[in-house]
Amino acid sequence: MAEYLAKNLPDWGLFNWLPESVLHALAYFVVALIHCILLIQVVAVGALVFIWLERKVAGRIQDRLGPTRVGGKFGWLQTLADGLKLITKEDLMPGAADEMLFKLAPYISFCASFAAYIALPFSDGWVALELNAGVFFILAVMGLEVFGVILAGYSSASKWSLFGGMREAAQVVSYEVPMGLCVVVPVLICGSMDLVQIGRMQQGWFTNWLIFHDPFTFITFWVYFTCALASVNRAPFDLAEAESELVAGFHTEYSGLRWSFFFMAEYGSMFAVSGLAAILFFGGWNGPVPITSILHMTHDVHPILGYLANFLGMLNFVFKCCLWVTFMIWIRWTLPRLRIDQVMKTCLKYCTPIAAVMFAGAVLWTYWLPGGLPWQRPFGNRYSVSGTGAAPTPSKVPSASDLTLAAGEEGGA
Amino acid sequence: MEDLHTVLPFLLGLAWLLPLASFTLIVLFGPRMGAHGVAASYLATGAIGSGFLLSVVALLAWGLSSPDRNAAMSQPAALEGHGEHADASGLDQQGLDHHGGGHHAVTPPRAYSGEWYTLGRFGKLKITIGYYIDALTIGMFAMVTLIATCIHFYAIGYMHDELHDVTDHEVTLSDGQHLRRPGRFHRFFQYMSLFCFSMLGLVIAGNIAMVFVFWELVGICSYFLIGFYIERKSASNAANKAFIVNRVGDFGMIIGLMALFASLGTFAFGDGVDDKGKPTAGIFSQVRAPANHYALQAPASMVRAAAAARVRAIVADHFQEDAEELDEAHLAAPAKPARKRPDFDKIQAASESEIAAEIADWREQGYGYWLLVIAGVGIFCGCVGKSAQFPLHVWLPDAMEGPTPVSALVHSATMVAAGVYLVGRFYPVFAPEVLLVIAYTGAITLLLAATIALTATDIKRVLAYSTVSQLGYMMLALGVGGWAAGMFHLITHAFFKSLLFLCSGSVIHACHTNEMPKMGGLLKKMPITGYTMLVGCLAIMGAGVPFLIGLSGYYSKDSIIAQAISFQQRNPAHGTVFFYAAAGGAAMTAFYMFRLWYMTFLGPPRDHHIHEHAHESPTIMYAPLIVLAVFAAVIGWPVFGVTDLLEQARPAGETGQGVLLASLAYPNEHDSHAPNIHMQATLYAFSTALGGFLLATVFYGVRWLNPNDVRQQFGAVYRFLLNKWYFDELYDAVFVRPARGLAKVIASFDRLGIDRLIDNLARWTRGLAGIDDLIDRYLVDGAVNLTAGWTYSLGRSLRSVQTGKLRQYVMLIVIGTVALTILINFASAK
Amino acid sequence: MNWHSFFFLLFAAISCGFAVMVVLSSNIVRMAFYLIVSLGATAGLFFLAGADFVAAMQLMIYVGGTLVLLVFGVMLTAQSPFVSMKTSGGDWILAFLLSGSLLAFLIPAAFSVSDWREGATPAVGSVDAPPPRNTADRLGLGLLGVRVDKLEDRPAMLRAGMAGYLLPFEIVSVHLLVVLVGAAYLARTKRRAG
Amino acid sequence: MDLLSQSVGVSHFMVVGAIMFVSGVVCMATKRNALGVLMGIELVLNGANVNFVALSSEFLTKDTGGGIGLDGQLIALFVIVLAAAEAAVALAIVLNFYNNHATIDVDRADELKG
Repeated sequence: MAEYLAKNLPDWGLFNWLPESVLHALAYFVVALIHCILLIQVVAVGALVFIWLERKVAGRIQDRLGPTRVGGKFGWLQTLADGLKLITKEDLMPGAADEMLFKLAPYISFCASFAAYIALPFSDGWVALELNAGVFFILAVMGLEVFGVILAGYSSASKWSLFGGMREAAQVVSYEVPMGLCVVVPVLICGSMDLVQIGRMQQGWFTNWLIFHDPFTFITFWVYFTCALASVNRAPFDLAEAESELVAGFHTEYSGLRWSFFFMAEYGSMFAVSGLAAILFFGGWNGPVPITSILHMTHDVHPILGYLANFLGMLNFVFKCCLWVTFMIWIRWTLPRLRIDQVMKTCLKYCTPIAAVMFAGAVLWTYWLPGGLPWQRPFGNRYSVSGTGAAPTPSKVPSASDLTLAAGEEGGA
Repeated sequence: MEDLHTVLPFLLGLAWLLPLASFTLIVLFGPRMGAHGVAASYLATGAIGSGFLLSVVALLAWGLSSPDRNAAMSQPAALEGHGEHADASGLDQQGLDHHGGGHHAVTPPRAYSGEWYTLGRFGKLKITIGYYIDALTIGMFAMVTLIATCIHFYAIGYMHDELHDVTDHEVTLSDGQHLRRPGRFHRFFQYMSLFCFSMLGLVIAGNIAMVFVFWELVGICSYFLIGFYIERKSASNAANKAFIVNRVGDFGMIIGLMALFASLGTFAFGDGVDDKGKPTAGIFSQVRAPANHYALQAPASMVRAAAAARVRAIVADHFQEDAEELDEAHLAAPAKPARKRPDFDKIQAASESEIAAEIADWREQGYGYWLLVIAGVGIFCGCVGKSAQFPLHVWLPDAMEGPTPVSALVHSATMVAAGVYLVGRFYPVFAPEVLLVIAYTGAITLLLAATIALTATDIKRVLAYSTVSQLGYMMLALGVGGWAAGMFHLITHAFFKSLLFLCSGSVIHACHTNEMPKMGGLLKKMPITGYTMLVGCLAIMGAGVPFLIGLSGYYSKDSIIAQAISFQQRNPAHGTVFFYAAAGGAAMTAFYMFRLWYMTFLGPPRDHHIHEHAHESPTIMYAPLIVLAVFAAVIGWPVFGVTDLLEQARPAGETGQGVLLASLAYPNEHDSHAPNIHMQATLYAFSTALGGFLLATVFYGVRWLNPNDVRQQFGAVYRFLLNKWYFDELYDAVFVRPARGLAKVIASFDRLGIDRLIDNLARWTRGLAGIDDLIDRYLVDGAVNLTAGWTYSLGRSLRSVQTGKLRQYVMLIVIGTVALTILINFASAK
Repeated sequence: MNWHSFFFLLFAAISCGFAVMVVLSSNIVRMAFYLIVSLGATAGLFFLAGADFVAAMQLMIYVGGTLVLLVFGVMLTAQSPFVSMKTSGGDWILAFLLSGSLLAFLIPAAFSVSDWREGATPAVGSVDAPPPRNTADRLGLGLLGVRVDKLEDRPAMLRAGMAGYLLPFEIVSVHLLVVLVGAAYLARTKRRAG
Repeated sequence: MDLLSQSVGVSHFMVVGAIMFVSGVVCMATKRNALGVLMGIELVLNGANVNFVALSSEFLTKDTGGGIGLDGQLIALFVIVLAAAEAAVALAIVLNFYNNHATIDVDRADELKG
């Protein structure tokens, strides 16, 4: 797309007065801008929808109606109204606060959860930046989110906030371990960390989804989901904002827009981890039935068809994400909150060992059943490393093109 | 039953190894077997009992298998050629033979020999675990296992004191207390098992080396068992005595063994095949070659070994000839190069052929015969030691220190009989002269022991001496050519003598004393023991209705005396001695046995205290008595065919003429079955026995005469006999004292000479060490300390640099880096 | 105008600037924050250098793990006396002298090699991005002992036994485990009786 | 605009690395707070890492051999991992020190001075 613009901008003629290099730069800039806008509105709109959804679900679970008035029957404009209210609210700051950090903290966590979207493919190839270490990138930037919380906790010069921040820090750092282990399992099976490729490898019927690849991945998913809950500190792991003990945890002192940013960050990262789950375990944008490939909706038949297929894929993906987000909301209003030591125990005594065992199990499974189960397509890029320990034959020197080729072969069922 | 030669070794080998297994188990887990190791006895008894069953099966197998010719020479990998040859010789031998039933003498006995396992091969020497099974082996197996089983049962009852802690009243410690020690029940049975294993191994042994090994094993077992009450000085002394005396005999045996091996190059009895499948002749078939109609003659190798000087001479002049013709060749044609070195192959061939030609008339000149005699005498020495013959008989009476079951099994029935058995086994190898030696030894022993037994008062010693004299009987029988007679007596004697010992054991068990003068009138108290012992006495004295029927002793003793008579007819000079010895021995046997019985069971109780406490033994003890009594009574009856069984094992060939003593001629044993000889033998035996019996009755039974008067009258003789002919004193004076004196001298030399030297050496070494120590302390340590001191001062001076300020260290690091960079730059600039 | 250089300058400025600010600031918490930013920017530099796996690692382990730990520690010990501890001016001057001299040696050294001055990316006005390289796979293979970038460097004979970074990898993993255990031991709360 | 137009080379990265390194050194040398020293160490390590990565990159050198190849990145990985370990231990030590001495001033940790 960027190349396309860069090629065609000059021809449009209204920027001819600019030097070529500037034009190229401009092209890239425009493309980047487009991507950012798209993603931001995904996050923002997502936040709006999910907050509304949460309130409705909470209401139903507690046998209430939830918001009903604003914006028609279902109160679907409720969140928007709240947002307007928040914007107009006065923005308070404690006197003893560390001003810079206090102001910075919300944006840090928002940026972190937003940056996760950069590498998150919404459909085949519909990704802002296709990183070949995408999985790790997403984990990494979402790990950064905790800084916002911690700094907020510290800088607002309040014991409650500090405790909240500390808990968050401890919790997130310790939960990154099992989460990383869980994420490694699909990566191991696919032999790639490129989310786009992982998605492509699960093309075809839903039996190709990694969660159904073998028992270990199945269990791994649930461990991953638990850890994800903890790392986005949703209930029952929301120790950082335990309103029963610490008034509101790390954002006790926050109000107005900054406060809302924290929430956007939270819902954004919920969506992000769900998306990661969808891609790693649920075939990403591939529906349970390969409609697009059955109908031959591919680029080489007609570009429009290709875009249509991608659009369908995106719908798939978003649907899956929403499913898991809803699931999180449901859990939040169902389970009681854990104590901090229980949280730690869950991480260190249960999640980590189980994840480790699953990892070993998956290794053995792929070792003994390289082709997967009979009805599955073989996964992964296998390099022909000759037994003498010598390097692969130069033709198989892994390069991105090479890999995509391999994935494509396996993908074309 | 064609494959007897696979069945028998299996059965007997199993019977042989079972006791070993039980021994091992008891050694490992003995004390933990049941309460105080009581289960050990069941294990041992079970092992030997099943051994008995196995050997009975073997016996039946043997009996049922018709003695056909193919089995006759059935060495493993049946050497057809050899076998047929044997047949041929056997057949024409029959043609020549004119004694009735003489074909026993010429057909080689059925024997199955082979090897189980080869222990090692050192050049020509090949040590194997092999078997040589013939009728004799099987008979011995049955006898030994049966008696051993009975005695095991008996011992379970007899040794029950050992189940708990024992207070040994015969051992007084320094503090005047009696010794208290834990019971050794399981150990007793462990020794018994080991003994059974060794004894059976000795019987089944297939080569003389193996015989020797098990010979020593039974020796050590008897050592252990005699010294079972090791705390008693007398017991340990007796054990040592038995062991040492046996060594004397074994020394002779080793000589004989080596003589045989050195000249014949094999240990094996029977023929076999070597690794290349070539048939190898065993000792027997070498000494009595089938080609030679199984007549005794010195084998070629023996002759050659004896005539080494002649052989050397022959080879020498062959070399001479070779050298001469070499010179001639050189003179004849100096031009063409003659061969430099003598042609060894030619020489060897020539000399071999000449020697082969010579061998025959060397044998005529008597070469090698001496070797044969030496071998025979040497092996007989071993037998003398083991079965307590005349010069070495002293250990057996003392061996009675052991528990009575041991005396019954080891020192009457089996082990001491092993000597006789070996003589019987080696019978083919013995030259007439050797047999004469054996006969004389037997005769002397017979009389000697019998006379001593007349006066002994210790019930077990009486039996011991009677054992010795009975063994003398057997030796005598063998010596006068009565192979079957000797073996027969060996078997019968085993039964009734073990019976007698067990009875005496139960008496001792009841009275807690060995002294007959303290007993008497026990027949009421312990009838079963009494009557079974009566059976034993009758059996040993050879009671029976002449020409009709009798107890087992009747048959065996008759055949011995008959053989003596037939020997006397051939050569009166020696014969008379042997005949009178046999007859007198028979009389004395009857006398002392009944003296024993009367003094023990009849008459008024001499010691009332003992008489009160006397009681019949428990069932487990008197049941074996009954069994043995039955066997002792009937085993001799022809229907059981013990003699026929033995006849099947009779060595082939005549004993023949003496060579060194030309006058010495041995009759065929079957001559003694001639009616006239047999009749007078029976009469003699019966009358002598009867005489002895009546005399004993007169003295001790009805007590018309008082033995004390006789004692007064022949005081000197009595004392002489009472002190056992002063043999112990004699040996003490002749061997022990001088040995001790020599030891003293050597010890003093040791102390004065060698110890001094060593002390001085030590002193010098110590001085040297002192100097070293100085060097060490001042030179080495000094240097080390100096270094340490320097290091220390350096450290002190550097201490102040360690300020413990982290940031200062960082600065220093940076400074160092910068300085290094500068230096490197300048260095590279140049 | 060249985005590559532009982003390099951007990230370089951020990382260096914040590194310097770490030095200059005296408030320990701020220092931690500046450090985070600086290291994040370094990760960006790694992306630019084409080592995106390393970059992701930097973000995940370093920024996400190590620095969180650090901040954690800061907060545990962040009491008013320790939040800002002044250092004597003499130390400052000395340190700056030394480090200045060090810098004065390092910078010329950086430019001393001519090959290093110019990058491989074509200069002004190129639109084609550098060829996408899958560093993750190559690193993985490298850790397993297959050096896809130096296939032909070694003779085949040596290639056979080539274990690459497998052993160091294992050693490091064990070392990590030991460190975790040891840290847990050191930092455990001492339960004093009474 | 020269820097913008000219393509970036290893040297530029190295300058960044050098600056980070030196500031890390200064940090170590001047901070009295133990955690400050720790941060200095992190900075130093990162300076080194920058150099490694730069040298292992294909884009930054003219010779297409790509400098030291993957070794740089691998070593950088190891450095990162070990830095994590080092941070964990150092933090534990600091906390212990804080528990025992109620301070984290490195200048006070000189009980073992000569």
